[in-house]
Amino acid sequence: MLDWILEIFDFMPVEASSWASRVDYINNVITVISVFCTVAITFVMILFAWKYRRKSENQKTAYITHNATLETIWTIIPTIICFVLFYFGYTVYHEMRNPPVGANEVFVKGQTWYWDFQYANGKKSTGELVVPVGEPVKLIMTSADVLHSFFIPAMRVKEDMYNGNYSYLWFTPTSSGTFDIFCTEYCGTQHSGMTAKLKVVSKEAYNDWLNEKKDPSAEPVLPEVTGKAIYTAKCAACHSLDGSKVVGPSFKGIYSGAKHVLQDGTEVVVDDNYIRNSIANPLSQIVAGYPPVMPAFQLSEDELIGVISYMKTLK
Amino acid sequence: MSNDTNHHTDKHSGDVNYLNFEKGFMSWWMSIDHKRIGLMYLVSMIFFFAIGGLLALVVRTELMKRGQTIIDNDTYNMAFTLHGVIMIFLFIVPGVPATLGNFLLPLMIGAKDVAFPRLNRLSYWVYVFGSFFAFLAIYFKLDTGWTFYSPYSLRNAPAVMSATMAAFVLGFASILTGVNFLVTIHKMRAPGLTWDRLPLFVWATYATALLQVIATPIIGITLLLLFLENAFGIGVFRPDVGGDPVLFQHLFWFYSHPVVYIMILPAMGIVSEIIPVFSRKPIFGYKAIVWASVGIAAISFLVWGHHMFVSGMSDFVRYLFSFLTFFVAVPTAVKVFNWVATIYKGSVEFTSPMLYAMAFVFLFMIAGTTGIHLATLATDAHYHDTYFVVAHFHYTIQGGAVIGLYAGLHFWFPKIFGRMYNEKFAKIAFCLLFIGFNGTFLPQFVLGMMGMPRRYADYSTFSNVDTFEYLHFISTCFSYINALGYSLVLVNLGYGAVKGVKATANPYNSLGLEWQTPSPPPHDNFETIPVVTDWSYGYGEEYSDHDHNGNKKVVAKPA
Amino acid sequence: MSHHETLPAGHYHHLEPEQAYHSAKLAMWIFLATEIHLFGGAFCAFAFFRWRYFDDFNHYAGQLNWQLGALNTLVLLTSSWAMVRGVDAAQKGLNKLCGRWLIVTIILAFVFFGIKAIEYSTKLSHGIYPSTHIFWGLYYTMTGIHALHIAVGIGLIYWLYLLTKKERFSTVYYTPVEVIGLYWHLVDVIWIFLFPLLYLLGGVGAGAHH
Amino acid sequence: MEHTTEWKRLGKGDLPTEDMDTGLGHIVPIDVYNKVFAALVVLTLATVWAATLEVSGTAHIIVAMFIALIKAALVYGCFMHLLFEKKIIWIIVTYPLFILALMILGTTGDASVKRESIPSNVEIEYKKGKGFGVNDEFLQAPDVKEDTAHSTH
Repeated sequence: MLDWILEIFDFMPVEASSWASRVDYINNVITVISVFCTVAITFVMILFAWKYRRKSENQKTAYITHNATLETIWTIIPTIICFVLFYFGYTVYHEMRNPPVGANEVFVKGQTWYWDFQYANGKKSTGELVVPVGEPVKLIMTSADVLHSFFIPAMRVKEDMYNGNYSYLWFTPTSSGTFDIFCTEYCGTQHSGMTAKLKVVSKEAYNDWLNEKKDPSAEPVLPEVTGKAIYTAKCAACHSLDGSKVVGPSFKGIYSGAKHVLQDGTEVVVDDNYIRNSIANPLSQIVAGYPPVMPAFQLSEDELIGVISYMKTLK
Repeated sequence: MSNDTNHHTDKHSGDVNYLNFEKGFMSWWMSIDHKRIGLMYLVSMIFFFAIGGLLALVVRTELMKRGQTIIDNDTYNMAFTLHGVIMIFLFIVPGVPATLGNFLLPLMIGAKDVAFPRLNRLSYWVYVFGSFFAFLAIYFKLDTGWTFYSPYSLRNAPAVMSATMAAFVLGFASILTGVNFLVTIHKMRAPGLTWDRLPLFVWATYATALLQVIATPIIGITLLLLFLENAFGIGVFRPDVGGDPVLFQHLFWFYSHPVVYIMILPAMGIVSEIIPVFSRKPIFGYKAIVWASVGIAAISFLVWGHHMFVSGMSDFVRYLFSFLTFFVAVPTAVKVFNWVATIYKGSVEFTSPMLYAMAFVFLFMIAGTTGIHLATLATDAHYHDTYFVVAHFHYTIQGGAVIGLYAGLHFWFPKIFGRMYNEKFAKIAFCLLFIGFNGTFLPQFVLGMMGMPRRYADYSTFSNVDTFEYLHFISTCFSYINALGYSLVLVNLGYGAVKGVKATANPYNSLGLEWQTPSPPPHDNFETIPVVTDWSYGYGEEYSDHDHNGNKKVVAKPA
Repeated sequence: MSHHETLPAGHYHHLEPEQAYHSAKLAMWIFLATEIHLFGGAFCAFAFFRWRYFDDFNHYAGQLNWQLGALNTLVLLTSSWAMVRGVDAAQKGLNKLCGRWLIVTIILAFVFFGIKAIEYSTKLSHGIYPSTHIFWGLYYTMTGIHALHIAVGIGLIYWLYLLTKKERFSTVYYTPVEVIGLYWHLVDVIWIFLFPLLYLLGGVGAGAHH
Repeated sequence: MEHTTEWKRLGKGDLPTEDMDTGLGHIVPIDVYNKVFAALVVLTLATVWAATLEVSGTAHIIVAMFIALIKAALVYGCFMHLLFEKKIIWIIVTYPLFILALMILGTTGDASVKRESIPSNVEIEYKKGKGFGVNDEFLQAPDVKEDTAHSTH
């Protein structure tokens, strides 16, 4: 019967890491104890209140002021429960904080409102973390500016990161699929847009993906495709495509030759080096009426060409 | 409680009392009467409670639907930040101690006024002065969250500087009140009112004053360092010049955990006063509750780390803080058992204060037990900074401290205003409030379990966005009912204060010392200082054959 | 100690004179504890960075002029001693003598300000600002807050001086003098800890580690 | 409205109250003040002299703090009449020390036992914050090239 109830009230996300089931087990143990105590004590309170409700004006009440044995019992029992629950939590968490030696390392950099990943062989990816199923992976994380926190609900892991310090977390994905990654430490306007996807794939798919960049023989990818990928990963959080203002100006019809007034009053027509310049150091060319919050991006030459050609396709 | 003081006829309630012995704004603003200062605190705090509540409704309405519903991200960030700052620094931290504490402490210990009446007036002026800075922070668009975590709080210098100045000045007002109460309780108790006869609300105010005096200066220096960091860039919290944001979190939470006990202890004191009166039974385990109150005040300084389990603290310290945090649950559990044991074999009267007190016990149990999910390290890795935490602390602050404040306002209402509110209307408003509150925050527990992070303006990019939207919608609808419940209660009390039927000096014939003066009490509280000969929870002593110290009664009880 | 002296009107009207005295002292001691916590937070931040950047702090501490610091310590000790003599005079009801000692205390406090001003101006002229390094940030913060407390102290002692002019103190009533004396001694004790921590950090002269 | 001092503090007997507030402050002879003042001056010179010794950095701190504690005890005990005060004042003076110890233990102690996660041998261009110390104790795998970046400056 208990499992049936736990089944209904199981709101935890899918158990996708090695310890997720144990974490959920601990959570269920605590929840059962809590709900039992709350319901029992409330029931007893309401029972007493109703059973001894005031029937006559000077109803005889028992003059009980204290009961030493009862009081010691209900002090010791919660303390024992506390010990037990702490021990449960400690054992699993101890494992969470000690990554195995051979775990493959991925570097994570949180920057205002997007995630950057870099693998051991130097492959970079933005907004998408690909890991092989069944193998432990250790994320070594830092932030380029403010506090961020790397949270994967399905893996039950979370760790803050701040500039000038490396924090780490590790997990072993047990089931493949795509999972959400959130930033849970408040970091400004697009804090709710700072999400990424965790793709858990089979070992082979992971290796192909990892070495994708290495073989030059693959047919050249159209610049607009890489541009679009960069747009969705880095720019979508602040620049929309449908003309609406998110944080920065919208990219709708950006190459239509329309005049834009900058903050310092100069008028400018969008062209290649305007885009190149406002990616490299954006604060020099902020369009009037928009907050100067755009961070600088270091894009390689082919990525820049990709972004520019993608923008040209936007009508 | 010696019975001779009960012969007070009601001749006093009609004529001169602290409300009408002087008229005009200046007589209130310049008053050094602890009762008037308590009332002024109450009015200004209800005003800030309303502003905070409106901001909460804005936040909830934004989250009703996915994507941008009514406001954009920046305004949403401002709304939840100011909701936090106003509710915590301006409403609930001065909360019960400044209003009911100011009003009742001298009455309960048989004094004419607090030890330093002018210091009491100064602390109210400092409180008002501090609130100006809070409005300044609103003007400068503060959007850093009420915790001002650096390095993000170094980006909007004018807003954070005015907000830290507001919190610093309000903290100073809190210290002045704390010092005033400590000296009053130590030095001005009525003759015969020894420490083991002190009412439990006074014990709770004592423990709160201890916390206010010990913890508040630490947030003072932390915010001062943050202020100087923003003003002169001293580099203490800026990581790129070698500073350490985790140091800010340590210093901030070193104050901010004791402050949650400053919020909840007075409410517990109020409940410990109300339950014996309406079950006509002495409080069960008086000494246990006293030790629990002072014990929580002591333990609260050891556990601040559980707010920072994922913030980059070292692993050993995380285990240590998790271990210590579990011991915070024990005193609270003891108190809850004592309250329920008090009702046993009593003669319970379901007046609105009693309903609020019993609701407090139920809601605080949910708050306490969900705290255990957050104290256990394994589950906190999942729950930290999600809506589970939001629901937990709203149950603790709203379900605990605010319901406790409302219980106190209802119970001592005849004493404060000399009139009675409409009892039936109060019960309706209570039910509305209870349903609205639970409806708002139970779905948020579920949201937290599903991993919805805190302070998110928009959840449209999540994988299971439909369930999130469904839960947020329920929570928002109930939050309207919750807001309606709160305002109805205030309307009822406001109307009762002006037009309510006249109340007798002791409508619930409680044995507390504050009920022995006419209500509303005269300017000087007591004509002659009463002599206290017994504790103030002797309900039903006439039926039993031994007194509360357990020794047989010598004098034969009158038939 | 008979109570022949009449209490000035509106003064702790509902407390007995002795009880008012002890209440005021209890309140001031509690307030001093909050002051210790205020400076304690700053010392805690200082200890944290002292531990983390041990060598840098030694290096920067060397640039501080420890002779002026030592002189300042002696000045504050003397003003604390003068304050105690003032309190003693007030306890004996000698208002004129107490006034003179209070003036000595105020003068020494201004001397302290003078020395502090010299130090600050030389540092700033050498281009050492609060933002150059955390050590300097903490140095300016802690000595700044301390100087603020001294300024408040000067104001309070001057108010006391005015009261002695009106012969307000007697063997029965000298509470304000003793209470503000307590505050002044605390400000001195804070400097007693500030001086070695900031100035003599990495040792001076031969014992220095730069 | 003239306040008559109704307030009577009754004696002990059946009405036990807390400490009896009788008598005003304690008067300390003036030469005690002068002796303590002289001692303080001497101790200040002693602190400065101690700073010129050729000892390690931490030894400097311990000696300086020890002398400062003695001076503080002198000022508290004699100048502030703490020696003649009741128990409650002693409690008020001593509990901040525990709070300070807790704070320093919590902040510096936490940082001292923290194990930094260390970047492996891959060349990474993440900017290293100034003063960010990397210790390699955390690393178990022997073959990884140590990325030395001790406390810079």
